[in-house]
Amino acid sequence: MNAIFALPEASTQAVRVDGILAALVIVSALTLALVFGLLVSFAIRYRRGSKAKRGRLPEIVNREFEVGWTAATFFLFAFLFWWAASADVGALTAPANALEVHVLAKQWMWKTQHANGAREIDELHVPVGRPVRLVMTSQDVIHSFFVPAFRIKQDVLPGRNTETWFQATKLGVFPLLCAEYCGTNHSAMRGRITVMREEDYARWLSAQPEGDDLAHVGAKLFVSQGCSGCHASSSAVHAPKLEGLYGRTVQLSDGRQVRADDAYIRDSMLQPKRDIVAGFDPIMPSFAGLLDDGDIQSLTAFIRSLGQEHGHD
Amino acid sequence: MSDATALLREPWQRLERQRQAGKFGIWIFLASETLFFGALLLTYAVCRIEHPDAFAAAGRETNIWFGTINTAILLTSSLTMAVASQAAAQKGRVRQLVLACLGATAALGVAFMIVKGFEYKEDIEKHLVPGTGFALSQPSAQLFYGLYWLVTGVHAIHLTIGIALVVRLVLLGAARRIRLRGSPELEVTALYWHLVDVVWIFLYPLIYLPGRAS
Amino acid sequence: MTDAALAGELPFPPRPDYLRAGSTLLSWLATTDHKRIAILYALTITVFFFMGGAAITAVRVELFVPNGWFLTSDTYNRLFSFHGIIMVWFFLVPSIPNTFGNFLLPLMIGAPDVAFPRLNLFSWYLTLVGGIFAVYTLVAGGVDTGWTFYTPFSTMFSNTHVLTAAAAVFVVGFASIATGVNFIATTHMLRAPGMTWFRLPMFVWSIYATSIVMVLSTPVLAISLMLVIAERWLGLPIFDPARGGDPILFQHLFWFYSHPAVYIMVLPAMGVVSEIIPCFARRRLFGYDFMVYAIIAIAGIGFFVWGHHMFVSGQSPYASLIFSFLSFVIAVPSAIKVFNWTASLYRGQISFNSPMIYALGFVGLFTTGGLSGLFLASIPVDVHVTDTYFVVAHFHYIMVGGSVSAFFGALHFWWPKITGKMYPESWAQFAAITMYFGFNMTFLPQFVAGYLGMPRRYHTYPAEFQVYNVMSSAGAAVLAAAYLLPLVYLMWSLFHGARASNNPWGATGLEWTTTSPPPPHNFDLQPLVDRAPYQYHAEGESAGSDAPEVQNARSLR
Amino acid sequence: MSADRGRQEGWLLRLWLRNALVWAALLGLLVLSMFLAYIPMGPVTVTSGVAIAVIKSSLVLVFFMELIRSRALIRIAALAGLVFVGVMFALTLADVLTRSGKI
Repeated sequence: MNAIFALPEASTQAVRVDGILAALVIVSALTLALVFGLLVSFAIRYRRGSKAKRGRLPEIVNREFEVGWTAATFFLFAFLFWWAASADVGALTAPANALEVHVLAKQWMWKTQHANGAREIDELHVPVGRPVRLVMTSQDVIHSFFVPAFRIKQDVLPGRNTETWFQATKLGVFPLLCAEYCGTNHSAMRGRITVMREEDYARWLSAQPEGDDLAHVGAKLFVSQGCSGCHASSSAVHAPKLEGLYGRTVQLSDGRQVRADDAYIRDSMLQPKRDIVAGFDPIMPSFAGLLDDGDIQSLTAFIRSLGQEHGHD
Repeated sequence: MSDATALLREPWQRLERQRQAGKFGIWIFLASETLFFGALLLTYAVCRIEHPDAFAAAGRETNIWFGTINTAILLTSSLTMAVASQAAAQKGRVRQLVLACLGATAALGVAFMIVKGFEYKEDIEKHLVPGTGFALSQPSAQLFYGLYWLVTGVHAIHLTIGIALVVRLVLLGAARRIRLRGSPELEVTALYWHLVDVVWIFLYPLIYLPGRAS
Repeated sequence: MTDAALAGELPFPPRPDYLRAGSTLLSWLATTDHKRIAILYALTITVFFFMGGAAITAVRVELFVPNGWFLTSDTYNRLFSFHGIIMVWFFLVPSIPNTFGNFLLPLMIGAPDVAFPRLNLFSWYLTLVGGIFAVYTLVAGGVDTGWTFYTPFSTMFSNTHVLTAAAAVFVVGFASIATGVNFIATTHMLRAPGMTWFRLPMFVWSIYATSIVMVLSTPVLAISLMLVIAERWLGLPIFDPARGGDPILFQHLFWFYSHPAVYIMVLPAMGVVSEIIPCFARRRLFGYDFMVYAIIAIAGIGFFVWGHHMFVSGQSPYASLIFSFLSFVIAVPSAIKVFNWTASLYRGQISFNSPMIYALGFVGLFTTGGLSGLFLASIPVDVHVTDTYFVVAHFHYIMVGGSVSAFFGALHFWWPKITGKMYPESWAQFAAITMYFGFNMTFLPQFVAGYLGMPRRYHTYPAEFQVYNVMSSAGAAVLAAAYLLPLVYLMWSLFHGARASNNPWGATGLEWTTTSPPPPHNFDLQPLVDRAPYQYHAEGESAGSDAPEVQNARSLR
Repeated sequence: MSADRGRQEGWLLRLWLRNALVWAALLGLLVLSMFLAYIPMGPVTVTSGVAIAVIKSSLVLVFFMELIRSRALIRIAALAGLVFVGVMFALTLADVLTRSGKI
C-alpha cells in the first residue's frame, strides 16, 4: 500500500510524469511567490496613509510592460506544452515486445486475462521490467483503469477497445482503482497489481488453473459462429484469408491502406462493409449483437495466433 | 404618431431604436439556435462517419417524395413570409397584402405539418421506430432513426411555435389590435420563420438523400 | 440658490426608491424592473446555495472515515450529484450575472432598464421552473449521475431520476440564453450618451463577454441533455454502444458547454474584482485596454479547449495535442489579468474594507487555481491527476475560491447601493478572512490527496487518504460557518444598519451617482458620460485622491 | 394620387419579382440536389447534398432574411453562430476522424 505522504514511482512512465510535475510545481511556486509577494508588499507599503512615496508615476510605459509579460508567459507556456507533449507522444505506443493483457471491466469488478488464458478478478500479476500492453473494454458503463503508482489512467469504454501500457520498475503490490464514476459501488471497484520477478511471474503463471487460452476459445468460436464457412483456407467462398493477417498492412478497395490491428479486426466483424479489402466483394454480414466483447477478444487472439504460426510478426 | 407610441415599449424612447434592438436580439437568439441545431447535426455527422453503410441503408428507407414536397412547401412559405415582412417595412398601403402573405405562410406551415403527419404514419407502419421489431437488420441503422425522429420532432416543435406566432400576428392584425406596418414583432417573427426554414434545408439532404445512389 | 439646488437634488419631487415603489406580492412577482428581478434572483440562488451546501456538508462529514459511517453508497452518490448540479447551474452560473449583472448592468451604462424587461422576468421564471424540477428530483429520491450525466450510465444504467434532473438543467439553460440575449442587446443598444465601448467599466465588459459565452454554448448543453432524455425516455438510441452509439460524442457535446461554463462562472468574478481593487486602492486600473482584450480572448478561446477534460477518455491523441496546446494558450490572458490587478496596487492608497479583502483573496486563490490548471493542460500529468481530488481542488479554487469569493465581494461592495444600508464592517472583515482560511484548509489538502491517487466521487477510500480528508472536512466546517455569518449580519443590517450615502466608497461608476437605493428608473436625469472609468487620480499621477472623477458629467459633487 | 398608386404598384411588382427569383432558384437547387443524389459519385454525392444546402441557406439568409441590407452588427451576430458551429465541428471531428490510428 502507499505511504501517506509519497507515491512510489513504480513504472518508467512515473518517472517521466514526476519530472514534468516537479517542473510545474517549481514554476507555480515561483509564480505564486511573485504574485503573493507583490500583493502583500504592496498591501503593506501602500496601505492608506502610509508614508510611502506616491507622486507622479515613473515613466514606464504601460504598453511595453503588458507586451513584455504577455510574451513571457506565452513562451513559458509554449515551452511547457512542448515538453509535456513530447513526453506524451513518446509514450503513446507500447513497445513491440510487450506482454498483452486483456481487461474487461464491469460494474464493479476488473477481469483480467493473460495471453495464455489465465484469468484473474480484481488482480493482475505482471513481471517487472517488461512492458505490458492492456487491451481493455467494458461490458456496461465507462470505467477508468487507474494505477497511481504507475501514473497511468485510461477510460474503459463499452463497445470499443482502448489501450494503455506500462513497464513496472519496482516489485510490490500497487492499488488499481476505477477513476471514472460508474454507479453505486464505484469506490469499491478496486484491485491490486502485483509486480513480480520475471521467473516468479513465469512460475505463478504456470501454476494458474488451465484456463482455455484465448486463442483456443477463439478457434472454437471461429467454427461455431460460422466464420470458417468463408474464411477457412478450404472454403470455396471468395473471402480474405486470415493467416498472417495480424499486424500486416491491408490494401482496401477504396485505395486506403490500414494496419490489421485489434481495432481493425473488431470493426471488420461488427461493420464489415466499412473497410472492404481490395479484390473482394462486400458480402460479409455484420456480427454486431451476435458477438460480445469477450468473444471478439477471443477471435482476435485466434487471428493473431494464425499470424504467428506462419512466422509473421 | 400615436401609432408609433402604440408600438413603443419600456425602456425605449424611440421606436427606431427599439426596432433595432429587437432585430439585434432575435439575431443573437438565432445565433444561439444555430449552435442548438449545429450540435444535433454534429451528432448526426459523427454517427454517420462511424456507420456510413448503416446510414445509407437507413436513408434509403425514408420517403423522398414527402421530404421533397415538404421542402418545397417550406421554401414557398419563406417566400410569402419574406414578401410580408418586406412589404410591411414600406410606407404604402400594404395591410391587405401583408395579412394575405402571413395567412399563406401559416397555411403552408400547417400543410408541412400535415404532410409530415402522413410521413410519420408511413414510417410507423414500416417499423422504422427504433427498438424491438425495427425494420432494418443493422443495429446502427437505429441510430439514424433515433436521430430522424428527434431532429424532425424538434424541427416540428420550432415550426409549431412559428405557426402560432404568425397566426397571432394575423389575428391581431385583422382585428386592428396592432399595426402591422413597421411592426418590430413582424420583423422578428419573420426572421425566426426563415431560420426554421434554413434548418430544414440542411435536414433535407441529410435525411432523405443518403444511400440513393447505390 | 443653495448648493443642494445647484447640485440638482431639490427640483425633483420626493419619489420612492425601487424597493418601496410597490409593496404587494404582485408588484414583485410581475415586476419588469431589473433591480427587483435581481433581488428575486438573489433570493432564489441563496436558497439553492444553502441547499447545495447542505448536501456537501453531509458528504464531507461522511468522508471523515475511510469506509463511511452514516450514508449508503447510493445516498452518497446522490448527494454529491445534487451538490454539483445545484451549485453549477442553480448557483454559480446565475450567481453574479443574474443578480449583480441584472442590477448593475443598466446602472453602469446609464440605462433605465435592460433591453427586454419582460424577457428578463421570463428568464427568472424559467430558473424557478428548473429549480422546481431540481428540488422535485431531490424529494423523489435524487439522481446519481454526477453533474456530468455521462452516457451510457445516465441513459441506460442509472435507476434514479435522471429525467427530471436533466429537464431541470435543460430549462435553466434557456434562462441563461434569455439572459445572455438580453444583456448583449442592452450593452449594445442602451449605453448612455458618451458611454463609448472603451469607457465601459470592466464589470460591464465581463458581463458582456459572459453573455456571449452563455448564448453560444448553452444550446449545446441543451442538446446533450435532450439526447440523454430522448434515449432514456423515448428510447431513441443515440449513445447506446450495442447499437454503435458513441459515448465519447456525449462528452464532446457536454464539455463544449461545460468548459466555457467555467468562464461563465469566472469572467463576471473578474469583472467584480476589477471594480473593487481600483476603488479601495484609489488607483486607476492598470492596463484597462489589455484587461478588455484579455477578457474577450478568454471568452473566445474558452470555446477551443474543452477536450482537455477528455485526455483519458479514448479521444484521439492528435486531438488531445491540439486541445493541450490551446489550453496552455488560454492561460496567457488569465495571467495578464492577475499581473494587472497586482500592478493596480502599486503606489495606491489601499484600505482593507471587506470587499477589498475578498478581492485580494480572489486574486490569490484564482492564481493558485489557474496555475494548477497548467498541470491539467499537460497531457502526461493530466493522465495521472484527472478524475482525482486534484481536479476537484483545481476547479473549486477557480469556482469557489474565485467566483464565490468575488460574489461575496460584490455583495458587500454593492450592498449599500442595493439596500441603502451599511453592514457592520468588522464582522464582514472577520467573515472574509475566515472564508479565506477555511477555503484553503478545505481544498489545499485535496491537491496532495489527488496527486497521491485519491479518485473523485469515492464514497469509501483507501485508509492512507484519511488524514487529507479529515483536514478537508475540518476546513469545510470553518468554510460553512464563514458562509453563514454574512447571512446573519447582512439581515441584521437591513433593519439596524446605518443609512448608506449615494457613494459610500467614493467610487467612480455611474451606479454611484444615483441614490441608494436607486429610483425605479435608475436616474432622475439621463447621465452623460465624458470620461473613462476609474479616474481615481489625475493621469500619470499615482496617489489616489478622495474625490474621484465620477463618470457622470451631470453629477456635480 | 394615381401617380402615387402607380409608384406603389411598380414597387410591389419589384418586391415580388425579386423574392420570386430567389424562390425559383431555391426550388431549382432542391430539384438539382435530389437529382444528384441518385448519381453514384462516392463521397461527391454526399458533399453535393450538403453543398447545395449551404447555397440554399445562404440565399435565404442573404435575401429573405435581408442580411444584404443589414447593419454590420447584425451580420456579425449571424456570423458568430456559424463561426462557433465551425469550431465545434472542427475540433470534434479532429477527434473522430483521427481516432482509430495511433501515432
